[in-house]
Amino acid sequence: MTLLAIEQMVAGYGEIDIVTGIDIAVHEKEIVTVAGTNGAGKSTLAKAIMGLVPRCRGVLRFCGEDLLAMRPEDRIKVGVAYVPQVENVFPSLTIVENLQVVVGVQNHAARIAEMLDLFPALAARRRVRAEALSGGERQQLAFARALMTQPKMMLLDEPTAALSPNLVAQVFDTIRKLPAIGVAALVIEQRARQSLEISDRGYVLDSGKAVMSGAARDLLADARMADLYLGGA
Amino acid sequence: MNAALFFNLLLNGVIEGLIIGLAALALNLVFAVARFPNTATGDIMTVGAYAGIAVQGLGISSTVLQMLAAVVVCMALCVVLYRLVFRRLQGRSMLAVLLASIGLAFIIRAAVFLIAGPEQRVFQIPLQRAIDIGGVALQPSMLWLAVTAFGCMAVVFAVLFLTPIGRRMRAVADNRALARTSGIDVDRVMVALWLLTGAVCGVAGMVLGINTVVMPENGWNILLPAFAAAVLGGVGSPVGAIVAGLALGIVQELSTPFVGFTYKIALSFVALIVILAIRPRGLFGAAVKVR
Amino acid sequence: MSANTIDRRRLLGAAGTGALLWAVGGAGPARAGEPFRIGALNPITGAGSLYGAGMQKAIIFSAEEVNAAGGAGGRMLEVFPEDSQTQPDAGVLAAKRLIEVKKVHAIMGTWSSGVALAVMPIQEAAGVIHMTSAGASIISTQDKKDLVYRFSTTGQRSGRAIASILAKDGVQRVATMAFNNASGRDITDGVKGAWTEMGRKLVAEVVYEPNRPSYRSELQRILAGKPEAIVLGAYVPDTTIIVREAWQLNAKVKFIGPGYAVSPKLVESLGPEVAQGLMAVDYVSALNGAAYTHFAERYRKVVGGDPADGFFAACAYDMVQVTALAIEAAGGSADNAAIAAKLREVANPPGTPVSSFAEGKALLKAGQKVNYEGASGPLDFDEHGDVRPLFKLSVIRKGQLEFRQMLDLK
Amino acid sequence: MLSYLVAIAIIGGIYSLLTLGLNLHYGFTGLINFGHVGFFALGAYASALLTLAGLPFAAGFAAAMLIAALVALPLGLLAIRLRDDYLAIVTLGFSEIIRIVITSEEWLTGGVQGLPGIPRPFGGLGVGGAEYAYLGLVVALNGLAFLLVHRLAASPFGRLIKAVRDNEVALVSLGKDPVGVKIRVFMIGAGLAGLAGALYAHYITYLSPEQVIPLVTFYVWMAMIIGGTGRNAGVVLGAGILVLILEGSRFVRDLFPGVLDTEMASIRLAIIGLCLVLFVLFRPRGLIGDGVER
Repeated sequence: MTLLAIEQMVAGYGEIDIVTGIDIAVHEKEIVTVAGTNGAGKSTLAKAIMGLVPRCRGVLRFCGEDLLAMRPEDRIKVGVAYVPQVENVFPSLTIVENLQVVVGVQNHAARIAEMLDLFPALAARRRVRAEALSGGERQQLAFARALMTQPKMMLLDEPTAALSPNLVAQVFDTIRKLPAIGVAALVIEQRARQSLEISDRGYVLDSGKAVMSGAARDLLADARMADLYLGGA
Repeated sequence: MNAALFFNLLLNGVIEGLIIGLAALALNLVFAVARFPNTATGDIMTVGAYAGIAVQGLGISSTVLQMLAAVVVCMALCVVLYRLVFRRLQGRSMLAVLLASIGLAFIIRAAVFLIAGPEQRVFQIPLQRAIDIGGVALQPSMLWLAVTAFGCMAVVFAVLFLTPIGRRMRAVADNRALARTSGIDVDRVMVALWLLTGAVCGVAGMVLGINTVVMPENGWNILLPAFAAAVLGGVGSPVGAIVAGLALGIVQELSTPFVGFTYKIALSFVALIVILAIRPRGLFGAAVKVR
Repeated sequence: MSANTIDRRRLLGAAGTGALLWAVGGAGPARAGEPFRIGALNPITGAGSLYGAGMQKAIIFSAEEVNAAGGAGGRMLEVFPEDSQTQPDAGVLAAKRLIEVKKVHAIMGTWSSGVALAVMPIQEAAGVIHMTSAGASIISTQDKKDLVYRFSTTGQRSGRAIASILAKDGVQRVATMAFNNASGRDITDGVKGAWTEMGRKLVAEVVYEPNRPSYRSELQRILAGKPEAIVLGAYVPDTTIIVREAWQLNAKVKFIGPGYAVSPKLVESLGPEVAQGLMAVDYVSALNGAAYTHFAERYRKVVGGDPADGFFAACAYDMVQVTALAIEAAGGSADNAAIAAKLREVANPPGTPVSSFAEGKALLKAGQKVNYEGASGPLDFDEHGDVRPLFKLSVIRKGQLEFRQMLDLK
Repeated sequence: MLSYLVAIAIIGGIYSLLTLGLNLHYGFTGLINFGHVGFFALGAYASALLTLAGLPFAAGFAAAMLIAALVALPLGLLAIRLRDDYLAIVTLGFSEIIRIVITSEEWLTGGVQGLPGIPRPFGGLGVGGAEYAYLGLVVALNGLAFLLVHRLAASPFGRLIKAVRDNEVALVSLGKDPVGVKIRVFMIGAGLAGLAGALYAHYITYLSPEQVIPLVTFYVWMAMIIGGTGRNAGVVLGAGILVLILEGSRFVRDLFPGVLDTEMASIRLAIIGLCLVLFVLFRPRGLIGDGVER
């Protein structure tokens, strides 16, 4: 079943279109990578899906529902959760508060307990303010916060940016396990190779458009892809 | 400075400080969540005091009921201001909102002048004599002032830190976009914030009115020291607001034997400038990012 | 005067409906000369707004009376109201407009020293008469052309009056508390000056900044000097707070202040118990004079409220009356300087005391000398164009401001 | 009539100079200064005191600019370290400190009694002539300030200013010093306010602390918002509209005699407030501004 369906989406700020006509689909329990260089429009794509970009048109559906007609705060109710690239936790709230504050959760206490089980590092510091957490802990908290609503899909904007290499592996490991708990993931990543390695499918963005797409395997094998976007890593 | 004088000045500082602190508390809330110095705070307080006076004019002499009226009127006014102006300015620069709040302050004050006239009003509250303990004048009404101020602080603290809506307010204060994508209805949070702010303004206006006289410029006159206290107290800290208000009040009064009575009012600004020069985030300020 | 009741009622009606520009004669002959144009430059808004409207209305009804009596020297009076906003720059612009656009012959009723001083260079240059109730002493010496006349007195003199009352009452220990502005400081400076001349010292003095939530520290500083009396150079709001706090502090001390602060409004604010015994010193208003009685009656009708609050309105009323007398005495074709030169002649002794323009006009026509005794006082101008004021002392008893005595301060 | 218009034009010119200074602060560097009246007061008193002491007008004017600019230096150094909202409050507090010092230091400033009899230039030209000459001076100084700001904007220094405004981070990476640039602009803007103060002092001839209240700052902000930030012509237009609002009430009184009287001050205040709110809401670029808003 198709969760996210984006067709011919155009989005941007002010007079300028950053995303200039994109088609993307994410199916149930699927990991999809969106790769692309700096300035290709990756972050704008993510923000547009969440309704944080002033202008956005085209088709944007989730589970058949029109996201464009919804306010940002309503979009998570249809089953999409978002982890922004930076500032993805509430720094002055404690870990528990960061989880409590999420709206649309059936049984907060139980769900928080589940999350703390899932991320044991957080459990030990549940009363600590998020601003005191390490980069890795923050990322875990951000994941936990996003998972609170039991989303059908996680939208991850560069989840490994500014993390140390061993943490990067950890994050990808976490993402890889998502389908097992029934969650699809749309991963926006600059580390395209690593991301594609755990993905089912992928898209490559350039100047606001998807220039390549296909199964992750095929993309990894594509010579042009390797040249332009995968680099040596 | 002998001991009696010292304690008298200290107590006077506490009285002034609590009044300033209450106004700072109202400023602080908006400062933290809506992220601008709300210049209209003082004039909203004035409206509250006049609401209390109006209730008194109906023959109701209960201060509690008068204060209730002040609180309700200020809450309504704040929500109206939010709906009409501040909500439309979401996403605009801090300066834009600040300027709009100055404009609103002017409009509110003009309206108070036009409706109530320039003459002073007073709350008819039976006065009590101070109790003299070794030359130190203890004012029974001080107790009420302290109870009110700390009560207000406790309520605001409780709302912010112990209730879901308070948690959401803090979340919005931290990161509005993230709050929205966490499913928080920012508009409802802001309405709640303005209701809370209005309630504090109502209490602060009444407290100021009871301790002084009620005039159209009352609230405006207390705005600058309240700003100083709000900044020193640190954004988003109700305890900080009251404590900074108290600190400024006490420092100001204790300074009078040395700097005299005209320079004492410059002291809160000097303190503000000196402290910000050393700690650009304020005395109790958390690590709020420069936007 | 008594013959004019019908006219007066008609005129009152007109004033009540807000006819600000008044140039129509009542029962007199047609205009004989150019109208004498008066700029009523009053503090309608700003710090002086409590007085401005009353002053302006008094100028207007005073002019109406003159016109009803047939005008002065064959000239009708025309009033052009303006608002000084109690701000020097606004006052300057208003004065410019009055002088240049309205071509006024006199500016009447400036109230704050700032406005009066800022207007003076313009008005002196244009050769326009300027009548003021501002308090600053320097106004007297800045007036080089003898065109400026002051109908109230300096705060200093009020202070001296207060000092003399206290001395007469046998008070030894006196302290002062002043609102930090020119009027507040003037009063306490006057007290200090007079007290020092008597070879005494104030036991304490404090200058405070206004608009504070409390004046307790200031008060305790004063009370530490154990004064028998505290002289306030203050306004109603701060006096309310100070007296209330003094009562709470159990201070056994007399308060004495200017009449505009120790007023019925203050009593209303404090309640009779706390207000008991407060003393007010006021430049009056010649309470017993015919001019005052007449003025007070019209003031109640036109402005409303108690003329006891309206000393400055009484001054404003007198400004027009005495100017009209001077015009009458100088003749219809006299210029401003000639009219100004006649002011002392019609206002000071010798001469038959008169209480209105109408009364004086008849005597002047008969070739007699007159001495206008105004609503605001006997109105005798000294060499600076300042009047020697009358003061009254009132005391609050059982919630009423009771008149105690008049003081003629030399 | 003409002379009255000249007077209005002079006051308008003084506000225009103040607004030019503020525009330099905000429009060109983004520094939010709510203490503008403090610089105005410094300039006014400096020039008044020096000329009262017998120095020539030129010295007074120069000192007015200099002292305002010098005082702006430490304030600017503090300002650049602060968040916008704190800066607004600190500068507001600064102008209050200046006012309180003026109030308290009677030996120098006359305190609350004020400074009367401040000399007026062009006395030799007769009454009317002096007025026109003064207007000429105000216009000329406005023109010079206009040119100065214009030249600043066009100079390499000005491009630096623009760069500071648009992208501070990029500038730092280029090795330029945005702090130094901002401070210098802050000082120049303050100097213009000081000059406006001197012009005011010598025109009104009387100064008191009541004339240097924060309201003046708010007026100037309003002028800038109405006219539009970043563009000098907009600034002058805004100052003109401000004086029109302030002075226009006299004509309203003529049109509706007796109706408004004491309410006029409130109505004036409400109109200014309404202008601020409406322009911020619906016309943030002002009438002819460049619309840069941070």
